[in-house]
Amino acid sequence: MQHKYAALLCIPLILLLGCGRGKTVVTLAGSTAFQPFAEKLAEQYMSEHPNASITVQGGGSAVGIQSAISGAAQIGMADLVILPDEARALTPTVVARDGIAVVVNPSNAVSGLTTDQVRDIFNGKVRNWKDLGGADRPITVVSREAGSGTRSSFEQIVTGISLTRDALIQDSNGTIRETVANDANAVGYLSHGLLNAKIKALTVDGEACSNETIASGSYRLVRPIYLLVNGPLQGEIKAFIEYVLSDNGQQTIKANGLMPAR
Amino acid sequence: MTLIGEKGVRRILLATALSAISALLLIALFIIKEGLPFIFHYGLWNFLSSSDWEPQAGKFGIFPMVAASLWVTFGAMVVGAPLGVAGALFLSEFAPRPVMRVIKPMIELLAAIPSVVYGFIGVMVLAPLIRDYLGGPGLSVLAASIILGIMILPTVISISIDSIMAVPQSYREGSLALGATVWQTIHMVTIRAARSGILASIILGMGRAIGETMAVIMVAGNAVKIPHSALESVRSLTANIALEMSYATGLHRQALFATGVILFVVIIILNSAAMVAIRGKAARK
Amino acid sequence: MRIHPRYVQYGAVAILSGGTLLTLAVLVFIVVFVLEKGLPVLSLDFLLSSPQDMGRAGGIFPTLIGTIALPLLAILIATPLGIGTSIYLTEYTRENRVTRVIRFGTDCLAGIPSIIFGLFGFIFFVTILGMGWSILSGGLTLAFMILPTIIRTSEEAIKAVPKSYRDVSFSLGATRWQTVKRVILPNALPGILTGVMLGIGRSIGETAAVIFTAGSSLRLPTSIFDSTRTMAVHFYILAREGISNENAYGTAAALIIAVLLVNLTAYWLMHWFIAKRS
Amino acid sequence: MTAKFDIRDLSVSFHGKPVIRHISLQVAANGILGIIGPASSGKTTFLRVLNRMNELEQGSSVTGQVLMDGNDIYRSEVDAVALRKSVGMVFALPVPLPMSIHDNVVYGPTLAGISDRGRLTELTEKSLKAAFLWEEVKDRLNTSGLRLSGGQQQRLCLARVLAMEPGVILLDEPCSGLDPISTAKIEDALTELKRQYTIVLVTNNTKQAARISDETAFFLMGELIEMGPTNQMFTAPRQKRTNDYITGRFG
Repeated sequence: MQHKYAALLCIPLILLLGCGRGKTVVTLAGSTAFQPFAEKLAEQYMSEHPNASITVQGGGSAVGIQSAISGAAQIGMADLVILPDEARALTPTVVARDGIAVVVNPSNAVSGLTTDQVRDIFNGKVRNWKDLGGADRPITVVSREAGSGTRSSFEQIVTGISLTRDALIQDSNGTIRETVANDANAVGYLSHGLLNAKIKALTVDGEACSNETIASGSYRLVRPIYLLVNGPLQGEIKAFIEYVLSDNGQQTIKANGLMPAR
Repeated sequence: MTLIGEKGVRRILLATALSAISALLLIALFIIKEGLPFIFHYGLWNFLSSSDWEPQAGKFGIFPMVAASLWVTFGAMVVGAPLGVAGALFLSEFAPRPVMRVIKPMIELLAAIPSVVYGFIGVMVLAPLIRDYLGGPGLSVLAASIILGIMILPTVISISIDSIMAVPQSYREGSLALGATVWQTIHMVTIRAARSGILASIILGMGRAIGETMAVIMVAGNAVKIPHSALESVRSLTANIALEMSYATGLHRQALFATGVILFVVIIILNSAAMVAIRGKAARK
Repeated sequence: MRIHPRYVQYGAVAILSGGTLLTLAVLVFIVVFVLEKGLPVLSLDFLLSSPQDMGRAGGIFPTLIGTIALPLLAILIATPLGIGTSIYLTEYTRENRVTRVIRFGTDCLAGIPSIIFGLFGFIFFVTILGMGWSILSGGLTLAFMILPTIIRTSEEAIKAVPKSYRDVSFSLGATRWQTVKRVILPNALPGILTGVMLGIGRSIGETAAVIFTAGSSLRLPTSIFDSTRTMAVHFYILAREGISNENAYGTAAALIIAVLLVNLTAYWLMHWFIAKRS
Repeated sequence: MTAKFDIRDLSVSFHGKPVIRHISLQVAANGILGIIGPASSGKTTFLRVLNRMNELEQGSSVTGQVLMDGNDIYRSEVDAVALRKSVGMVFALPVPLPMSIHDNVVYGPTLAGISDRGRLTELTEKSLKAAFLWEEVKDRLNTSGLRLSGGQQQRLCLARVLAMEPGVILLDEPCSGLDPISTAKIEDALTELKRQYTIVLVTNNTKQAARISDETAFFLMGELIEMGPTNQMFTAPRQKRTNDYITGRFG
């Protein structure tokens, strides 16, 4: 109790003096697709290096790039197929690759699509599941927001997509998953690492989305994940990135559903 | 206070009184600084009137979002304002005092439930109901209006009760003594006397509705289009910013800040209109 | 034909009570829905242990600290400013251009969406002032956000103090400040407290502005320069990303109970204060 | 008798609308001046001029001179707050502040910086006795002032003024809401008090003025119609309008 009061009294003092920032911490920010992996990796890294302090923030790839440039974070996380011009000043390291799965509700009878069918669905040309061999129900298209790394990767690989105006928009892989899991008519796409029993991944051109097909290159929807650092790699930052690329780190990435970079 | 003196107190209070306006100016400055260059670059009319929002293709039209924000806010007012004012009147004028004393703080409590909880219940309970019984994707104008309408209830009820209770008892007694029924007294005397407080509560509620972000993202579905029915999915201005800010860079990011500028202007216009309404009514009294 | 006033009244009462019941039913439903799913998860252990696996397992202790620290800081900053403003507006000045500008500014600030506060806080506190994602950035942003609520409710409360009290106080040789301190503030206190409570409520429940300014780190903050995650943000992330609905409901239930306790305490304090005075 | 107040050519207006026009009169020390007149004849405004309470209203302006003990209280260097400490006021409706009886009485003295408990206790007793209230409340000084009856409340208000030990007491229709017994108690108190204080009593009850005031002034439409010793005013008024008012033809 005494301590709490003391701490309360200190607040204005700290405000006045503007001091009190403790040891330097390494902050990662950016891609929501990689955030869970980064948190796990940070946890493991800190248990091996008790003096290190690593914080992980989400925010999305753009926030990752911007925070790395401005210094708000030491490491930016981005999952874009093509990095934007602003990111040119940053040192990129590919730490993982990620498959993008096309998913529907488990109650849906459809189990596979061709790339052309995927394109037609997301363009709003095919509007009913019965045209694809399913029940007579309208298709609810669910997509990511403009600027999302997953969406731009998806659209760049499928090509020719001009998203239908009727598409619901969700702002993370997890929310896509929840929306599809809650709506029997929905179709969406998300990071391969986040597949679970609440949703069903469709085959694309006959290839299932799995570790093997992604590794072998037979599954087409795959994009890289970058860690971005302003300036050369050094100190704690370098050590952490090396840890991510080490066998241990890559094993963690693999065990949780992403494909290792090496 | 003898140390500081009456003049010093006045100066300190003036300084605090300027805090709100300086906060506003600071916020306006930074949002406008980030957003205005885009509006000049893209053209205000293009930005406002175009229905094409395809940031990757360099098309930034926010007309659907402006329409969506207005529709959803209007819907929330239709749901929330009558219920809230009715609740406040019933609790303050008809319910026994002890009952009101228990219920009012409970309702205020509900203002503190995070909007994301309301949003989540909207997704889990309301959207499936709408999808199954009325059709459409469920995540829709209707769902957003109902959830927002519920969210503003505590604000509307609590502040309305306060202003109704502040009406001197003698007004009511004066009216009742002239042979008016309780209801006539309420709608001819009490409501009139408490009008500015009730209006203020509705305006605060409206502010909350138009500015709500997370709950709307969760239940409105965020499709970029002008809705033709209440069952269709829409994206509000706030949702547009929050959804895309995380991945936006360059011109796209500026366009989102410009969306913020527009939101800012819409809110200032709404506020001014509301203030004129209040003042007009007060002047007629 | 004119309907007898008595029947009009019956109709009015029926509509009003129906509306009230509907309102209460909806609000009760929400609370019961959350508590029913959340209470089984909730335990002292859940509150006081650290989360594991991003909150999929373990407790919510760091978010509990975040949920206390952020609103507390916001209230400590916003309450003096808010009460000062309302005193200035009601007692120290007459209606003129300055008060109209201040009032207009306050109303506009009240209408600004939390997402804009979030954007602003991110640019100004986090980036330009270099505070990073921290309790300090978040608290300052929230303070800006709840300031108008406190100003408005305090102003209403102060206006409701009878003019005759002021007359008496002045006639007994009180200065303005003495009148404010000895007569107006004590009488306006319950109303002001309502405003502060609404402010606490709003800052506890805020998500958008907090994510952008205080971040969403799940680690236990050790100073106000550390990033933190509030229970509301934790709930959002758990529920939306489908990490753990169970723990999400547990967090929401904890949040509702926390709010209940805060309100009850304030209510009790207020009554104690009133009882002491009379 | 010397003059406590010397008012010369006083005019008051609110937002340019005149409320008091060119009034000149003198208020004798240690006596009761009764001011009578119909509603909105400027009586209350006149009273509020004497302790500068009118300044608290928006848009008021005062011309002319108000000398108290020979000094103009409207000169800029005169502190209105200090002035009000020596010119106490009792309002038409009893307004106990929402605090205990004791705290009500010592409100003025503590504002003036008196904090010695013994002194405050002594002041409380003395003032309550002077207001003829002590016997009724001496056992419950810590209960809220709001719990007293209307007449008791008004005497509490009087005691509150007396506790400041002012030179002048202004009373604005202090008995308008009270029953005859309460009124009588207040009148008794005032009759006692005039030995020490200068009292200005605004009343719409002409009989009350006749009973207790030494001099009486008749206001009408913001003008002073007539002023003189009470006996003469009520038996042989010089003006017809005064006579009409006193005998109840209008007002």
